[in-house]
Amino acid sequence: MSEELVWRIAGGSGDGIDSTSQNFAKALMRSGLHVFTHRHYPSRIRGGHTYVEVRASTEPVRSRGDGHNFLLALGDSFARNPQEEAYYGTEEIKPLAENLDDLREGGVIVYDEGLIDVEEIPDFDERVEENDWHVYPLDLREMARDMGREVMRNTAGVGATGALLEYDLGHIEDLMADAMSGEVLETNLEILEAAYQQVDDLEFTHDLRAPEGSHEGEQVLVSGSNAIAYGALDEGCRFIAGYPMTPWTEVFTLMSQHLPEIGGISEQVEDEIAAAALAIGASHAGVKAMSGSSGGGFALMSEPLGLAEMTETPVVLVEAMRAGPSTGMPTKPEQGDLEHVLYTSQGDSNRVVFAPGNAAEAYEQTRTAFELAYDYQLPAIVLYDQKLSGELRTVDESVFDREPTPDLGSTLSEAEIAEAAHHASGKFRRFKRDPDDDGGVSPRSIPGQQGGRFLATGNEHTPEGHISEDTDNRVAQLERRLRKMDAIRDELDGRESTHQTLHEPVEGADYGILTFGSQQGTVEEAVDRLAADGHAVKSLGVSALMPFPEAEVTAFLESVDEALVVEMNGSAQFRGLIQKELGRFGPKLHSLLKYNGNPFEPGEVVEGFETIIDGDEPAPTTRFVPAAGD
Amino acid sequence: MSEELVWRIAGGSGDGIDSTSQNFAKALMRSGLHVFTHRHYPSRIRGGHTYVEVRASTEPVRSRGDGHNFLLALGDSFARNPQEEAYYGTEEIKPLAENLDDLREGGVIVYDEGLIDVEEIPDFDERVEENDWHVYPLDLREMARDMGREVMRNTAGVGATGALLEYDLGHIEDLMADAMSGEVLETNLEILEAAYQQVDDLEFTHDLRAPEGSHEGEQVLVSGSNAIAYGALDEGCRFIAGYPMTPWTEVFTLMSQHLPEIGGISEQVEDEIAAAALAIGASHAGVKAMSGSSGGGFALMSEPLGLAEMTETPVVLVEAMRAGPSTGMPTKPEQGDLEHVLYTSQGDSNRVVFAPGNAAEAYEQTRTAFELAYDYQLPAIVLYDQKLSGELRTVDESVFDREPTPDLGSTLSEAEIAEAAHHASGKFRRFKRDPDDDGGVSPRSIPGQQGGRFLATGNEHTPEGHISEDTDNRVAQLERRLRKMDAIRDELDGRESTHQTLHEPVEGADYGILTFGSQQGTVEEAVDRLAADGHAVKSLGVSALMPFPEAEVTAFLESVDEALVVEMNGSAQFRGLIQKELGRFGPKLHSLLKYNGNPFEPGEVVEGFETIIDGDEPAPTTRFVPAAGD
Amino acid sequence: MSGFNAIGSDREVEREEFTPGIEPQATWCPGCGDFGVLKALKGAMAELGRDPEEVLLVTGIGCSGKLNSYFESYGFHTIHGRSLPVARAAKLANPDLEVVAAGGDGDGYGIGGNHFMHTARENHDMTYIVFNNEIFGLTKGQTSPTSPKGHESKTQPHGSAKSPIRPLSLALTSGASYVARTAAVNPNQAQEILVEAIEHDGFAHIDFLTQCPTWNKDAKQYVPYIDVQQNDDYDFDIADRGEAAEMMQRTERSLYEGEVLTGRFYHETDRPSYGEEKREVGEMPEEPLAEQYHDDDYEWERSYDLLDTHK
Amino acid sequence: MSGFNAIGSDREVEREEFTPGIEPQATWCPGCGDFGVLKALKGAMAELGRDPEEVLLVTGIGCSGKLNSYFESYGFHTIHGRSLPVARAAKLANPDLEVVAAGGDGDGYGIGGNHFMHTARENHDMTYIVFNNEIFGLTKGQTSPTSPKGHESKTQPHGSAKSPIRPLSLALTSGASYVARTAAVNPNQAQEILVEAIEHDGFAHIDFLTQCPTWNKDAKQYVPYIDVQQNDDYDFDIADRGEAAEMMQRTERSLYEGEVLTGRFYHETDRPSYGEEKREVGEMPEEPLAEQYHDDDYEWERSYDLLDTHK
Ligand SMILES: Cc1ncc(C[n+]2csc(CCOP(=O)(O)OP(=O)(O)O)c2C)c(N)n1
Ligand SMILES: Cc1ncc(C[n+]2csc(CCOP(=O)(O)OP(=O)(O)O)c2C)c(N)n1
Ligand code: SF4
Ligand code: SF4
Ligand SMILES: [Mg+2]
Ligand SMILES: [Mg+2]
Repeated sequence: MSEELVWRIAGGSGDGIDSTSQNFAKALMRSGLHVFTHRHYPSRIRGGHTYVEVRASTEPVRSRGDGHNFLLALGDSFARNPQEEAYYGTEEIKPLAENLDDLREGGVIVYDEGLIDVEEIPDFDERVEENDWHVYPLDLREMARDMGREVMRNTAGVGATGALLEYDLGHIEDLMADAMSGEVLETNLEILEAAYQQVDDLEFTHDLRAPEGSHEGEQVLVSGSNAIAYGALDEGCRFIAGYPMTPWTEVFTLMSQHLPEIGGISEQVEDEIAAAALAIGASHAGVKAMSGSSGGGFALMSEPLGLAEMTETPVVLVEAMRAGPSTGMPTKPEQGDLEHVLYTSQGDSNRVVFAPGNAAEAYEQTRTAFELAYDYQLPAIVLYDQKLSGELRTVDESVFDREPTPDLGSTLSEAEIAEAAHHASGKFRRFKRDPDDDGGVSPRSIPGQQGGRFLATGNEHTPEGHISEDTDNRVAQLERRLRKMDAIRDELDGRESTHQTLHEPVEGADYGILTFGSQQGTVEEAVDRLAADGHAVKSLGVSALMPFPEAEVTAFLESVDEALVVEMNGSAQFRGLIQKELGRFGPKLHSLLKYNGNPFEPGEVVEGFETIIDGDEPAPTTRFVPAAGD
Repeated sequence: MSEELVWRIAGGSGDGIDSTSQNFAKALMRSGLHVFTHRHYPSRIRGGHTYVEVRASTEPVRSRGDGHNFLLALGDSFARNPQEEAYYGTEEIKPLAENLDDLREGGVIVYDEGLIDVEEIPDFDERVEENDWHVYPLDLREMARDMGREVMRNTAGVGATGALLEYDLGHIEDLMADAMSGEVLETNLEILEAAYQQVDDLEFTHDLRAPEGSHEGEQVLVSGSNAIAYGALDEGCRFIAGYPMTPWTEVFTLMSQHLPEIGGISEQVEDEIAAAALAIGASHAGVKAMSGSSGGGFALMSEPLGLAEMTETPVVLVEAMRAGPSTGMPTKPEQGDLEHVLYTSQGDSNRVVFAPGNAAEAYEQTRTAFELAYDYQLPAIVLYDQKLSGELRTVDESVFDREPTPDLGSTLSEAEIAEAAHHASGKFRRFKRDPDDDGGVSPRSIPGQQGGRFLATGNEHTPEGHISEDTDNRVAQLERRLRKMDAIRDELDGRESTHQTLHEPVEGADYGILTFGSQQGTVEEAVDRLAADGHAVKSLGVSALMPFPEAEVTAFLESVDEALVVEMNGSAQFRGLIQKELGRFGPKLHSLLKYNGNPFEPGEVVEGFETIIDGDEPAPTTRFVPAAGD
Repeated sequence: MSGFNAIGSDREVEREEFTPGIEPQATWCPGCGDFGVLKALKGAMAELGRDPEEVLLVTGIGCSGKLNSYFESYGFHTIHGRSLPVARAAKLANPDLEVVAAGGDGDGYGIGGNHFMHTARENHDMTYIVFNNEIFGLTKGQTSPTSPKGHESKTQPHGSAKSPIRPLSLALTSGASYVARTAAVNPNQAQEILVEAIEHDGFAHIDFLTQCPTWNKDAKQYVPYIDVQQNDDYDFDIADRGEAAEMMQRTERSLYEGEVLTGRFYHETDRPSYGEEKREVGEMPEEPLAEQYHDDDYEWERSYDLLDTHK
Repeated sequence: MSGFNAIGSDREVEREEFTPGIEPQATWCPGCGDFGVLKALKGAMAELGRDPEEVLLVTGIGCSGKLNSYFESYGFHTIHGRSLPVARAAKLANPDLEVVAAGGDGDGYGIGGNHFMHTARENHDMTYIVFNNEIFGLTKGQTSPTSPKGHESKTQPHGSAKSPIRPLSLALTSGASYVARTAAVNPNQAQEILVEAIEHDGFAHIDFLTQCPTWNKDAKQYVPYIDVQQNDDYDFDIADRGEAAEMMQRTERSLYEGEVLTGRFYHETDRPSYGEEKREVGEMPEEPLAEQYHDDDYEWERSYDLLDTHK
């Protein structure tokens, strides 16, 4: 762990914490390190405690760490005044006070003494002593005000950080030069330099320094949202309709910025029902289209989602989970929408659902979602969460070095339509009950194509699309649609690389950890630690949720004696899914749940696992639910 | 079976088939018989083939039968003209042609020869011969026209039925006198009489006669929708908001007719989002309130449903399933919305779901739904389907002889509020994190009550309702809410009569059949037949779906070697639920699915069961899915 | 070469080409006003020489929503209240399509009211026909947003306490650039108005009075009707928002007093359609988006070339 | 005896009674117009002598939706766009409550537009405050339905191609019986208008201009504003629908030209509220429904006595 820096910058929202941390992360990447960030912020525009953690290491990092080892506590310019009876307490000191619990022993603290009074923090000095923290109070606000404007105190903080870590400021200066110009740039550079100098003159008591590393290939710093947007663009998606909602807004915004530039269309509409309906309408008219939302916004898409299933209109929806139910905690991650996304909308589900485990998978699986949606003519959903959405990490640039695949899947050209089956009246048999190809897919036509006219309807329908309640037709159509799910499962099973990620640092592990989506990296890190401690444990990160990878999960579960299912919700939805799909293994499946608004830390998974082995207590932030019948 | 009449009346929709059959059913009830009806109709206002089956027996009947033994085929006044290329074929003959497949050997046919030409029905005479059918062609239209108006031909058909069954017309005449008056009544009575006489003069070749029976207690003829509405009224529900949708409209209409009369309010609003939101608003303001819908309408309630969960606002929603996905087959029953209703809306589900098995259970469970919703402050859903909604059956009047229970559950009076916990500012601790009572319920106040003010919000919140993202508060509130589910399960488990119906005609059965909701009676009849055939089989009809009755279902499944799960959908959702909840038994659970738009007939369940035992083929209208690993 | 050769063929089209071989006879009740819409639409499309395969008819759910079962073209029978968002996206995706949306008064002014308002304000280039029978037909006769106050139905047994909405005024206030009312009993006017609406470059809203003899028996059959353009008593300028507004109010009120006023109420010719506005600001390509997928020469950008900002 | 003794106490109320001890300081950004609404509402309720516990303040989601976190009364912070259906049902359930609904322009005119239209048409007796900052505040500055055409935001990088909606005209067309616009920068007028709106028996809609210095920096701060009642240039009769309509159109237009017109635009005094209409036809009890549950003498009917029709 000595080769790792976990730098946390804390302040009020609206104080520029985000962009400052992003620059610092990028600078570290440019210095040859692997970087991973974790954002924590309140549902409030100005003020309210927020932080970003930047973890940097010479080795690849796939998770936040357990706590941090460097805290830069800025002031909160929008803190509410303390007042008796007010439940929000002294907000001004939160950037320091709220971040001490997670600070590792021997960690470094820099705080803005211009804004934060440590006297107000109970037992501050005792805690510093106890934990061997190294504290550097600096009047950052003053430094910034002296040379420029108060808001530039973040820059002073970064300068101080550089000095304390003996980290060269070159990359940071370059990045500043990219983002600003003129007087603003100059003043910032001055402040940066001055802070560095001032701190450099101090006597250091700590050992922590910025690690030094180098990359094998060129790296890019991307978030899950970037990756989803890029996956969509590379698959030829040129239409998005949406309505803002945290955290889905990130993908929507990225697409809205890119699409007009490359000849596509983005529509911000009146609500999410309309958003989904527009995506369906655009897809029907022959464009690769997407929409998406979070929680309540996705709930509003339930009915259109079913329309896409019944009319076999390809569409990709992304769902960015946040803590629920209802409005919940809008800026906090959770994995509580799993069942909702799998089953919402009346009738049997007929959709694809992927939950990528990291940015590279988000790119890859968004592409696969489009591919399957357009090949099999159904909605495909990319389910992720506030964590994956915003976390930046270094990814090999080569991951994106792929050709675009803009084709429309199982769509016919006019020439092919002319050859295809028609009703005597000339109507195209868009929904053949027994298409020749396997997989239940009946190729489609697009309005405006000659000879392709048909009726799309949410009612049960004949091959030409006309409404029908004939029992034989019903059975044939429903079975054909459901058959597509089996075909997709087969297709995915047959691929070289699956959507499940097995992590097995030691051979012959007889304990397993299962998780889905964004917790994959954290679990893997925990597995590594457990393996290092001599535990025979391996993990499976599941991304394909519907159709469910029965064979893979069965094989994994058969190979272990007991397994821990790690997920961020209160009712063990993913464990429930495994049990539902496989109908057994319940007696070997323990759950480790977390739902306090923060994602798992690797240490919590380690402790949760030890509960099975040693009967220890799990971390107090998590809940352990033993297997039934144990 | 000789003591059973299954009379089917068929014609065009809009031709009064419904009311005619209802009268006939009631007459049979008045004659001392047990009656059960089954409706089949298209999603079309006028024309389109429709029928109603009235099954009457000296013994209690809990299902439709296998086919019918008396067919009254009227004309379809709105039939489309046959025309080349038209896919709808000769609609005029459908009332006869479409109902022959289900007519039992030796059955009786009366058809309107004024409108139906049997020449157009392929192999009609051969089929009659082969099946030993007894055919009485009558010009019913002519009879009606002669004495009154053409539309009164239904009456002529009933008169003919009476004569052929040697059934005294007295009750029918009484019922007509209740419904009509003046000239219309007179003409109808004349036609009835004339038809009776005319047919009475014919030579009968059939043996079938109306059975004769008598009831122990007074009977009433009620549908599932009647029962749900009565359950709601008796629990003190005085507010309903809704938007029409088949088949939910029936409950909505009944409530809209009753409520104003007894001092309540019904609101037809702009859409289902509003409908659910109104019910929540009314409940918040201290009224027992409900809403409901079917398929797509319920999908629109997803987001408000979550709001009720998070704000702990009691509300009862009913969901009337029809064949999906999307608009599907609006007038056809299916049980495909199970997963949707259990899981729709983001975040962990926190709701009660009951699926009653028959009218008496619908009454009972609607009451329980209100009771639990108001005691535990959460949404409770009554999940039923187009079949249960419209089927009329004789029920002991005593079932409804219960006192109303209008109390508001865990709601405080002003005096109690004064004693209860408050924040220093005077705000009521509406959402205490650790209420003294068990079960996680924190008693509520109602706007306008002195000392009870609080904030209800869909965001995570403090005990007073203020928005909070504090991790400890989050964990405490979420766990309290989830705890309510366990408390409800315990409460239901502890009751004398459970919501599950075990049917065990022979002791020590080692085969089981499981079903949920409206298929219960059909499965029980199948079990009786199988038992009569020497099979050691029993059934469990499950009504409590959430919280799931783990103990009961586990005990049932442990007691059998293999089980068949019978349900009306394509993806075995109920079997999936069992597997999810219990995490085992998958290897003993076979599925029998039906999704052609018609409910199961007992014979289909018998055949499906025999597939397990003898490896026979299931009925072609159903799909058998063997247990995994078999 | 276009991927959509049915578009813009500009040939002579017979009205019977719009009659589907599969369901030539509609299942609407005898005497239903919906037949009138079907007839007028077939007539209008033939008059305009539209090829059935360049037309996309998007409907909602209701008796009215079955229109595209009986009209031969590309069709999308969507869900209740959502025809407009589906239709307008199709138009954005392929502006060369002739897009018509249609549905009932419940569908369009009830559950779909918000889409009506927002689609009108955006002035999408399409035609929207609302079958206004003042009732929910398909669900068997409940009060609709245009049912008159006092209207009795199964869900409003004592008569509706609600004032009806004002469909024409709402369209105008929201931003529709062509607003008309016609009636099924007036097939010639209906066809003329449909032709104008389809030709209009912007959002054209037609409130189409369609009698429902089954559930709205006591309601007027919309006769006698008055064409406000044909009658000297009504003198107003359909290009003037203020005058149009006043005339609409009067028309809406008088319907419930038994006077059926029909005709054109508003026509704004210089307002750019949404597609034009969007192209103008550079948020929509010149070539129809749908054509890109059939254009072998089209250069598809890839994300790899956008990675600079991440380095 | 009533079960709701906070209602109708008619005592002297201090405005500070409406300040919650839990969150006395709002978390809105410095300079946010939302503070103005809070202040005016506290003032109005105190002026009217309403007890905090007879008030139900129902909000949507947005910065604006947090109003009831900072206003002491019974509160219901619902979901985005749905404050009106929740609020109007509460009013039907207990007409003695003082019901106020509030939310943002996105909340009320965007996603909640249909409820706005239908609640206005039904003329529910309540007050509806729309915080119109011409932006989505809470989600960080996207274009809203009242953002001016050309407005640039992250989701509309080239400027919005959409014309804004007309909030006052929509309220009027839909059926609101009291319509006003005020501004956060004008606290006296705001309080006066709120008092009138609360006292009005019917649906009172207030379009409340609330500047958002964080995301709508370049937009005007709504100064200088003109009170149309105070200024001789604007002479119209707020009881006349036609004159009101014309004045509203002008007001809506001029806002985007930099002229901020505020004041009362429409006031219809004789239109019965929905509750009155519903009682009139016999579809609503005289006694508040909510009181029945606290009335020990109330006779609860039971279904057993309704079974005759089933025999
Ligand atoms: C979400 C949803 N809610 C309700 C329904 C049921 N429904 C079908 S059509 C209809 C209304 C029909 O009235 P209208 O739109 O006026 O059409 P009409 O039948 O009169 O032509 C309703 C409520 C539905 N299909 N979907
Ligand atoms: C169904 C749904 N969609 C989207 C959101 C996200 N959301 C929260 S507030 C808001 C809009 C805020 O704008 P406005 O209503 O004008 O309120 P303001 O913040 O400006 O006061 C949005 C889109 C949500 N909470 N729920
Ligand atoms: S119910 Fe009314 S609207 Fe529907 S088809 Fe019949 S007449 Fe037409
Ligand atoms: S973002 Fe705008 S509307 Fe929201 S609190 Fe800040 S200034 Fe006010
Ligand atoms: Mg209608
Ligand atoms: Mg706003």
